[in-house]
Amino acid sequence: MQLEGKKRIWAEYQKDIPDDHFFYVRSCIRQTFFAGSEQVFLKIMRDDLGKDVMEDPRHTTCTGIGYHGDVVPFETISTVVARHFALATEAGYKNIAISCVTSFGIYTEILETWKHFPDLLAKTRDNLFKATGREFDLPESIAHASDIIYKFRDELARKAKYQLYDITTGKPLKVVEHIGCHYAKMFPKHGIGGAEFPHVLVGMIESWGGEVIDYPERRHCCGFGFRQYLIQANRGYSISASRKKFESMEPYKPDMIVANCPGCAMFMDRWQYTIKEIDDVTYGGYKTGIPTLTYEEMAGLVMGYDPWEMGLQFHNVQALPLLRKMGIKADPDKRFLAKDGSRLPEPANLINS
Amino acid sequence: MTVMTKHVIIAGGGVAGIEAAGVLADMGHTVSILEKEGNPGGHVSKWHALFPDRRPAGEVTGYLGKRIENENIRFIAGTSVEKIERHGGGLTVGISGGTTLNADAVIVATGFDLFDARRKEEYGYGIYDNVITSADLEQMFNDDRLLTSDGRVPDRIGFVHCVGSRDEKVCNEHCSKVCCVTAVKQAIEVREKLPGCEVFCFYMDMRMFGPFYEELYRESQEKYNVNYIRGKVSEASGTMKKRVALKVEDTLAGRPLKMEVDLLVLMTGMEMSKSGAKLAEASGFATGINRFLESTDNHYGSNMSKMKGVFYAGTCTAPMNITDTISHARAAAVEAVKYLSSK
Amino acid sequence: MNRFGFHINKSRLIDYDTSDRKVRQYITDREPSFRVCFACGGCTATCTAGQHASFNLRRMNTLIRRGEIAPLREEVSRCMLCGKCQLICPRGVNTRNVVALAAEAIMKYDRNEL
Amino acid sequence: MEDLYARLMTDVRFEEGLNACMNCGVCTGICPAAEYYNYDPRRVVDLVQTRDNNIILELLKSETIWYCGQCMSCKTRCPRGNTPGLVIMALRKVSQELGYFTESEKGRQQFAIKRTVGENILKHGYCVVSYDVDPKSHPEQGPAWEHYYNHLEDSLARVGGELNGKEGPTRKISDDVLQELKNIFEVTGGQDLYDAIEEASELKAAEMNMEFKRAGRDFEYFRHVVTADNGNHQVENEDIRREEHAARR
Repeated sequence: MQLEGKKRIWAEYQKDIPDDHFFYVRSCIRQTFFAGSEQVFLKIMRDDLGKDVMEDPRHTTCTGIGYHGDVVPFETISTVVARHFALATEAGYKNIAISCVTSFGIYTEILETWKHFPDLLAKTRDNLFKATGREFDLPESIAHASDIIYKFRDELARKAKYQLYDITTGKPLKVVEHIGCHYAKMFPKHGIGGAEFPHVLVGMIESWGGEVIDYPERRHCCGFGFRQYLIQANRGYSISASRKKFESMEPYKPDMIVANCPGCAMFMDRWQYTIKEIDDVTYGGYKTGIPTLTYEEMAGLVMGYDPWEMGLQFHNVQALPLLRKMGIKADPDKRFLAKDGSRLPEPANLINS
Repeated sequence: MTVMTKHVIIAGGGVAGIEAAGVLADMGHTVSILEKEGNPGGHVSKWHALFPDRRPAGEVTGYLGKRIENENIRFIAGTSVEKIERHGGGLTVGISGGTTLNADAVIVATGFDLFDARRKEEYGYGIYDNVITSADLEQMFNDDRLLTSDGRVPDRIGFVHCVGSRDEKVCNEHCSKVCCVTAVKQAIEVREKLPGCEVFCFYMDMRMFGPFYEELYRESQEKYNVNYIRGKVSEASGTMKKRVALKVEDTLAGRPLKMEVDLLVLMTGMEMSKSGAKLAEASGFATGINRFLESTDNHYGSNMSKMKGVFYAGTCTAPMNITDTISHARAAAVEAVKYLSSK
Repeated sequence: MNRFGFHINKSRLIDYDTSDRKVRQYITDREPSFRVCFACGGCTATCTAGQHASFNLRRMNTLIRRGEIAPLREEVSRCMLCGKCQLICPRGVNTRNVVALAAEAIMKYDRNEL
Repeated sequence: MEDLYARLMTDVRFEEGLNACMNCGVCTGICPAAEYYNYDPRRVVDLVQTRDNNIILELLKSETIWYCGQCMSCKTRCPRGNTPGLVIMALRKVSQELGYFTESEKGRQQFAIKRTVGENILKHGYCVVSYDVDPKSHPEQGPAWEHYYNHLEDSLARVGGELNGKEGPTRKISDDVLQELKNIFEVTGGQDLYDAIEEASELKAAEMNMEFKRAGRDFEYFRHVVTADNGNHQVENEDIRREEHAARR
């Protein structure tokens, strides 16, 4: 592989990400399954980088899963997103930071559509006013939250406590990066690095000392497929797509998978468990599963946040061996605690526990 | 009849430029060929063999070499035409370096550029070692070294048609015409050199437009067992063993197909040359939506520009094979002579 | 059904790296004209069996070339060997013989004789 | 018959998603659905571009249009600038508006998506909420989720959240806000689509002699649409299968 070729592409697809003052919108899937990730993103932004991130508790889902599950019309989701723009406008914010990749794709699709069909923008303004009495300015920028961490990756690297580095072997960790399909496949110019060789996670991994694996199924979808997961009878589609990826990445012996899309991170963790149950197959160099992290969790580890306060224990593939490699001391007994600090029973059948 | 000697400048010293110069010189005119590269011949000088008869490309470059050995032709290498302007009865030609020359007529023969395959990012040219272009393969034939980047004799080679052609994603909606038959020719050459190597062409339509092209296509199947899969390759990835993994739909089977190859050859198409585009912009020449020069009429004015005394020859107007380029250049020369004698 | 209520799906991909091209080889060795088919579909358009059943010779030829033989077993039995396709084939493929050979090859394949 | 093509053309996604297809197959080559279902997005676009209303009607009633997972990988590479995924979205919308979705097993599943994700949006302000992902109906979520779910408050507190809190992850969305969402759904046709799905599903349940309730998820028709799998979705040649099926009867 020739790195120069990739660098040329990366240089072509850069976008302006604002320096400060973000209006943050949460993700259905991320706040449900990786609530700790959203929290650590805010901590890194506010405490480590000193940025102003506004969160208005009145914001909601963008309805994206409903939209791509085909029960929510385009006119409806446009208006829900317009309501978020209205909240940002009211609070004086012009930069939207989006937790979810599906939402990011939708925001982009809506803004692009309004660009080409101004009458639909007018209609949406009308609808929003009728429904809520709210009005809005178009945002000056929208960024996926991973774009923002990417922008500050070198600053974070300078402040980092740990590296993506195996202290037991002295070699960089081998990381599989997985980009959510809706990050750049629909609008390549809105993704850092474009659709074919996205740089958003590669940049973080390399800045923080890791080595990226480029494997044949790198660009394949995790298999969420909206209705293909939401409905039990369809889940064979979803798990099969993830399995295809695991089989393709396995020979490269990755130390971990990292994703910028909450759905992908969730599925690539969950399906490893289900495949083990159905087919008795585990992936990973030593048949121990491949820990699958959100990019916030990866950033949090590097910045020295407590893995259990980020929720790493709530993954089916436990990250203990990974933490040992990185030299992070984390007490496995403190993973599952109640509010009062007492130990809760450890779930059975976790991988790598 | 006495011929009044006139000075004609030709922008470009490839097939079209040289042939037009040859015709004009034969008729007694003084011709200056301005070629931006160091040598005459254009793209064909880098090619190994030509379709459909697979004669050595050297025979055509040899012919072109002889054609410019004419006392009426001055070949000026390393110089490009930047701008053409009409002043009264004549033309002034701005050339690289800032000098201007006068001419009675100008033939634009700035040719084409091969599509930069790196722009089709999904095929990984310039990233994955064993993804090459059709031009790279000709070079391998010239060097008589048909090996992968890591020195293996390939067991399987794939050819991807329409790379940079018929593709709005790279702003080229046109067909480049010659790539289909080039792929057939190259596939046969591979099979001759490496009888153990399987060859696959991934195509959307087989556009065998010239004499003996369809016959060559049939021969490639019948005699050389070349395989054809109807489907545009969706994606190429590097594998651990430095092979190239392909995803494509076999549209005739109606199912997705996956295959690894040792070498992937991208059939890069023709684009308006960058130098030609610059010249067109500076001189106010019209270009079509395909960005090639737009002549005054598609059917009976394909050599004619809107600027009096300026004529077009060859692939600066559209993708063409060598046969058609030579005919088109001769026609441009005839139009120029007609113009000069009427002055 | 397992406790999850779904199965891991089988792939419908034609995986050319693992597919078995013995049937193709058998036919090509005995009927070299098989190679020159360019998938115009003339055979399928004129096919008598194709009027009444979903028999598609053009597609069957493609599948044989790719080494996809599973669908072949059903397909070959549908042809009535009337030979109309051969009259129409612009490349002169002996289509009738191709079908006969395909039936023969699949039989041998199933008996491990290929 | 209504001009279905004209109706599709009123959807901006259809207008954007369909230019002239040249059947190159670049979409199918990377389509995750094409690998696991008898599905070929190229063919869907080719059928739609015939503008033949009978063909479009067949599609609206078919299983085919429900196989796509909307990853939108098809948009990146189409050399003619089509997006089969957007064409599918437009077809699905019309199929639901006109009630044809209940004609196919995969289409009938829309009812369950409406009753889960659809209702979560208006009830909780999010498509997915932690307390609704019951490990019993989601065994594939595995032991980590089961633990999280069973100790929701403890687990959330551990990562800095509060269940039904005032702010942060999985906060309670206030009634005012939910009212705004409901208004938006009323004004923009979202509620109409929900109603169309309900109405056609109730009719279908009656036709299939299945128990149906106007709320909740604990009844036969809901369970049926979530779990039913006739096993034909991967079959190589649907036509052959249909024919055989008829012959056996």
